[in-house]
Amino acid sequence: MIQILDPKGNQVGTPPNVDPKVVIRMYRAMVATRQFDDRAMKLQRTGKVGFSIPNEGIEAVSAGAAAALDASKDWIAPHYRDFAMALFHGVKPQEMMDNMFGNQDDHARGRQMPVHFTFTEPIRWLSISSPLGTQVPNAVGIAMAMQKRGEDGVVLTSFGDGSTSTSGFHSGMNFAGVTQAPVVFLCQNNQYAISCPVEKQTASSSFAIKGEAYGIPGVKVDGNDVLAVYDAVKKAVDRARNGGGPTLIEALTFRMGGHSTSDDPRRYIEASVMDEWAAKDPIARFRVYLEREGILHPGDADDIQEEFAAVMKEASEVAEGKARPALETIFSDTFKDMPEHLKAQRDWCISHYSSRDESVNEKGEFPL
Amino acid sequence: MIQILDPKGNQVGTPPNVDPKVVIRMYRAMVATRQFDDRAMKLQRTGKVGFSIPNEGIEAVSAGAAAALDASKDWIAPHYRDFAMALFHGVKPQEMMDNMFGNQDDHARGRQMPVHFTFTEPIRWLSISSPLGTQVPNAVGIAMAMQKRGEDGVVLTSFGDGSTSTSGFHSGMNFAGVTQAPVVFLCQNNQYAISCPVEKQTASSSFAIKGEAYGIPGVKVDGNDVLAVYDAVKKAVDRARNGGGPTLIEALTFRMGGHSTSDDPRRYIEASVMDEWAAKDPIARFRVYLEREGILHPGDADDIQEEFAAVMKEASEVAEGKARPALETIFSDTFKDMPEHLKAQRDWCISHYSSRDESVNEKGEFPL
Amino acid sequence: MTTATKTKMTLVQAVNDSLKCAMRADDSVLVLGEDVGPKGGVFLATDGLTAEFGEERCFDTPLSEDGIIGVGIGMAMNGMKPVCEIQFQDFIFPAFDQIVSEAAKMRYRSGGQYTVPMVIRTPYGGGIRGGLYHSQSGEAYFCHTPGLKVVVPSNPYDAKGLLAAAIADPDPVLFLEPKALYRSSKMEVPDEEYIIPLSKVATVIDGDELVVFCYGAMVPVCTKAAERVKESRGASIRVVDLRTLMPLDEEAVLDAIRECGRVVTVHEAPRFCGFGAEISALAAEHAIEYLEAPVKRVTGFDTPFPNTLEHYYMPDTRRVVDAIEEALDF
Amino acid sequence: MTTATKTKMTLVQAVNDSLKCAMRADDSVLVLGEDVGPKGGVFLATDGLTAEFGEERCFDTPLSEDGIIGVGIGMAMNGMKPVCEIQFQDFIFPAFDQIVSEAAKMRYRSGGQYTVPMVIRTPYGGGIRGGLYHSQSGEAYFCHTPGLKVVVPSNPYDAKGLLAAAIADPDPVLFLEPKALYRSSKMEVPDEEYIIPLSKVATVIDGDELVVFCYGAMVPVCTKAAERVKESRGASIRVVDLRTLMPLDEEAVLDAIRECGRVVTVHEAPRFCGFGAEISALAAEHAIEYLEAPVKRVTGFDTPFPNTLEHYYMPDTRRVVDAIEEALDF
Ligand SMILES: Cc1ncc(C[n+]2csc(CCOP(=O)(O)OP(=O)(O)O)c2C)c(N)n1
Ligand SMILES: Cc1ncc(C[n+]2csc(CCOP(=O)(O)OP(=O)(O)O)c2C)c(N)n1
Ligand SMILES: [Mg+2]
Ligand SMILES: [Mg+2]
Repeated sequence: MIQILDPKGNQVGTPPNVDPKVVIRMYRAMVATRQFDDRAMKLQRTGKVGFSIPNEGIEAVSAGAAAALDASKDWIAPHYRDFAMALFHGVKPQEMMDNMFGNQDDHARGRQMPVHFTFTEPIRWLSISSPLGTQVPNAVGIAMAMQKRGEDGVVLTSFGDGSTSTSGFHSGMNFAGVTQAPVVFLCQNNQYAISCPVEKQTASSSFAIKGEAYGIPGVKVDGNDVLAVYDAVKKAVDRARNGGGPTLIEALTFRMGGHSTSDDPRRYIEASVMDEWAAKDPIARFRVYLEREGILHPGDADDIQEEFAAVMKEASEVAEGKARPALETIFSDTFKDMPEHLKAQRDWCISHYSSRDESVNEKGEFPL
Repeated sequence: MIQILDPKGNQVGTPPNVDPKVVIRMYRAMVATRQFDDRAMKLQRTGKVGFSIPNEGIEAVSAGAAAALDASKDWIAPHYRDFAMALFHGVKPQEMMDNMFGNQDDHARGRQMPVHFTFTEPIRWLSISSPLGTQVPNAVGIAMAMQKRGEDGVVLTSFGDGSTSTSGFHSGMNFAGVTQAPVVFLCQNNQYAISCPVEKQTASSSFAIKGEAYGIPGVKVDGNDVLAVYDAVKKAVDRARNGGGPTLIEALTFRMGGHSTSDDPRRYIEASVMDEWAAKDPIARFRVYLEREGILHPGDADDIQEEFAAVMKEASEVAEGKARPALETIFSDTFKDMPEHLKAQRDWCISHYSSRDESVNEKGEFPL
Repeated sequence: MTTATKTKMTLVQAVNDSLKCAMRADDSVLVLGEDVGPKGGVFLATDGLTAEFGEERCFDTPLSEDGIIGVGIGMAMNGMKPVCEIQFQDFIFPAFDQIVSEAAKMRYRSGGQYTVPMVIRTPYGGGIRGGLYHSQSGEAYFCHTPGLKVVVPSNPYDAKGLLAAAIADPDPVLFLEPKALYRSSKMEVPDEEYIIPLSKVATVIDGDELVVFCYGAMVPVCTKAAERVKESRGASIRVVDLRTLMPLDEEAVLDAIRECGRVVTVHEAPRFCGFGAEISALAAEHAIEYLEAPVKRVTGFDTPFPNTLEHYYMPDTRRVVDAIEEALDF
Repeated sequence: MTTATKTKMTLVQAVNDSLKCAMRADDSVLVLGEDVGPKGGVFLATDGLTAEFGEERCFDTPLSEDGIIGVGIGMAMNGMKPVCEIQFQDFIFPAFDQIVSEAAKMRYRSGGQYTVPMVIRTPYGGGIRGGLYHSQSGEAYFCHTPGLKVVVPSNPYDAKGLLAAAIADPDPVLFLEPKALYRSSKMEVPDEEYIIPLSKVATVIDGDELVVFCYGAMVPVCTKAAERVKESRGASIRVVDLRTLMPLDEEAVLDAIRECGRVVTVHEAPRFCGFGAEISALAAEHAIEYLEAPVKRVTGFDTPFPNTLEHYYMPDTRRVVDAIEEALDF
């Protein structure tokens, strides 16, 4: 397993050659993610949003991987637990909060659950789907299109340990092996799929080794070590960009809380395991390194945290204040041009709800 | 790659310790299969049956594997190109021919295409489905049931090289790895999926290595060497029976003709490749060995071939002479008890067709 | 059953109770799926099963619906009674091939030599802010697939008895649980096992001027609508809970249509080629001379399922009331 | 088009010709699937494409429908126009999740930021002794899935023009080819590219006493039936080839129903929740006052598809004639 920083922040490998500005961006994206999480949790606890997916513990995987991409030509086909990829590339927290509330400015126009982001700018980010693993062959197709046009873009697709059991993982990896499409497969092994631990998920000796089944090289990195993740993904991206084909990277990490804001991990994870991993926090470790290297100065880390706490708070307040999407959005985007039967349903719907003297009962709580 | 007999029939490995009576049964099953094929091809060419799947070149894989099973407790969840498994265990050619004609004695009651066999006796043989790979998780489930009841049966499931790309292969292997169910996975690598060669099917270095992705040991054998196949499958069956878990076996072989009676392989396979493999015929090789060992005496091989040519001819003539299934069979077996709407449709159907003064136009040809 | 004790429980508790009764009565009943073990399922439908029956009989699986159904079929063929949970009905599609090609056709294609006595339980429908992928109602797909049975309970009592019937059934049954009703109310449910036969509708409210056909989470919506129309104009509206969609109790459906002459069908799924179309088609084919008004459908729209506006997408009492009144006033 | 040259060709040749025209006109059009390359497809629908356009543009894939559609979606999202072949419609089910969850919902869930302009071509239907798994007609599944278009040609001319329209369409289109008609007859087809707009029915025979709705392989069956009834009793039967099932030209369908007053719908798929139910439902909801007879469906039975007896399972001319006469005599 590749490691550059150990859990205490000691350097145990050679750091990648990367601009300190980028290193800071990684750190900032990780902290921003944790602050986003924190805000989302509060919103869920106060009933303002129905659901969120905590990234706590995983931030290094997403930030390190995102930093290896060139936003001008690469695509991300992400897992849902990848907020730091968006934040690293400069997606605005406001855009993400608009999705959390499903308001009129939400890119998904209030049609998706929270955390199902979609972006085209500043990097192409495949609209997240709830069914797991489906993004994997989609990512390969995106890469095949680049390959056929002779472009040098790369697609990064990520997914959880549990998602490796889906047919999407199997078909996507297999097509990529055969076509040598420029894809990097990033398995975010956080050791659980909701309550299912990895040993009930697969009997393989690692996730990286699954590449063997598809002729795709596999690499295992410490997923709580952002520099190790960056290093591994950067090498894989460079290889793919130069026609060297796909790579599977397993980033070993841990979900430091519930699967979602509705999940209680104490039902199925021992407290001692939670404690053990709390000591391996990817942000704390990175901070030690950055301060030691003088990239962060005393006080900087706290400032960054406060900065993002404020940003997320404000973004959520703004998002909360925005109107919901128009009724019309139930119908638009089903097809490019609205067919007659949908026009008729839309007209009926608008006239029904705007004329009726009785409000709509909007209760409903997400259980998971 | 495990080999006991080389293509010329020379002994290059240690033959398994197996009763000569069983050895002869393997040979007979292989010859019977080839004669069945020959008859089926004639039937298809003369328009008497619509379709068949030739086994030519593959017979050793099926016969060797079948011989490793105990019919009293094991199950077969076969590939369609596995006639020798049925014939080895004593399924009557008549039963198979009845399926080819879809007549009233067909176990599938004329509902399936030819070669979609189903048997419960003398060995449980999972009814063949056309969609590829689906039998793999089904086989694992059958084995899990045995495991839960503490029985010591084993399930042998086979499938083609192409079928390893299906989601059934992926989910079945993965569940077996996790549950350690008593299953033997047999990949009949005949190097083509219809016209698709293995290098377009997967970039993995072999099919056996795919086991790594599931924590299942993989073994590669010469699939044209019936003793090698027997040896490998027997070891895997014994291991599974003793609680040692599943094994993936890749049997390297070659389809010595078209995919089916409707396929012309010359569109996509070089003549030189066909010739090369003709020299590796599994029956010829086995015969040399058996004659050298004195298990077959001069003349025996020809007698066996004639015997089965006659058996298959007769079976096909008998099958051809049997009536088609009754109209009622369109409806029965949809559910155990026929629901009202189906009774009504059945009654309508029988009364319609028995009273109408116009016959039914029955043309229709299978293209593949 | 008269002396039997009863417990007040929610629909999801009734499902849980039914599973426990079946597992106690029959060792071959197994429960499998994602998170059904120690966690007890994301809705707690399988809560306590692993504790009571062990991991052998209630177990977590890898994240593969294709595998869950694929191995379920194998176990069912070999003497077991698997009850497979699909975490949300929206995630059944990776298993569509196993369900449609294997479970549904096994008996037919093997001439009855192999059978698949399996239950697939899954929560379906909207109302929990689940958006496109945690809200869908796919019953029409499965009703159109010969060889499957499709059952949808609408209250705790039915949930327990219908699930018992599904488990006892010799053929594959898809058991769709209305997640919006999982905890919406409690009802007295007998503690002992009992069976409500499949393919029998329940008349929730009797009436003879118009019949509303519904199932699952739409039953309370329609019941309320019928009551409101009764109050507002004294009309006698019958509400029929279909309960089993396939094989449908067509005779009961047609009797109700003939007796009432006016028909409204209500479901959450999109309208086009939805289950309501079949009811309309039965009416138009077998009872046309009794029809006194257009046969109406109150359904989800022909779009994917939205999130923020889900309650504008789903039929509600007022929409059903309007449809009833339009049909009455025709 | 008046001066254009024409060639006599079969339906499958027209498909092939349409693919060639589209690939010549637009470099982004790609063809992928099992055996579509050097073999030219098991029905030869892609014959010669790899030879003319190279392996980059017409290529064989691994044996995974999930992968074919999954990568097709990705290519479509990134500027390509993939035409995916599923070897038989019966084998589309492993890709059901990708089609229903991804292709159909991508535009909606991304607020129009990502789109899937993809075509899925696949042969469907019976009549070739294919048994349970090489004969199915799954159109109802896809018509019930918002976000997909579903097109079914019934003759070579339409096949070429409708496939061109499907390829030009900005949304995912399922193009169901009636394999029983692949080589059943030839027709003059213009050599140059032309488009037949989607969502427009074709009136094959005009008439005003009864309308028969059909599509694909049932069109010639229904045409013959209408002619026979015309001959035998002089009745004026209209035959409407629906051509696009989703989005359906509902106005044209309802006009025909209102003008004729009697309706028969014909398809090969099972009846229950089949496409015919939607036609009946439209009639019963929007044209009930025009209906003069029960709305009839002539369909496959509600069982899996048999083999030896397939011609007793599928609607044939005589069955359609009988239904027409019953409706006329009502
Ligand atoms: C096809 C499918 N099945 C089930 C689910 C329900 N579900 C949501 S998240 C999840 C676990 C995912 O585990 P993993 O891939 O390891 O990702 P993680 O949540 O650990 O990041 C499950 C089962 C789903 N979304 N899609
Ligand atoms: C799911 C599915 N897709 C496509 C097909 C059509 N088909 C039938 S056989 C075949 C090739 C199978 O190749 P392989 O698994 O290697 O078996 P072989 O025929 O070589 O024995 C294909 C694509 C099918 N039967 N099922
Ligand atoms: Mg995980
Ligand atoms: Mg093969």
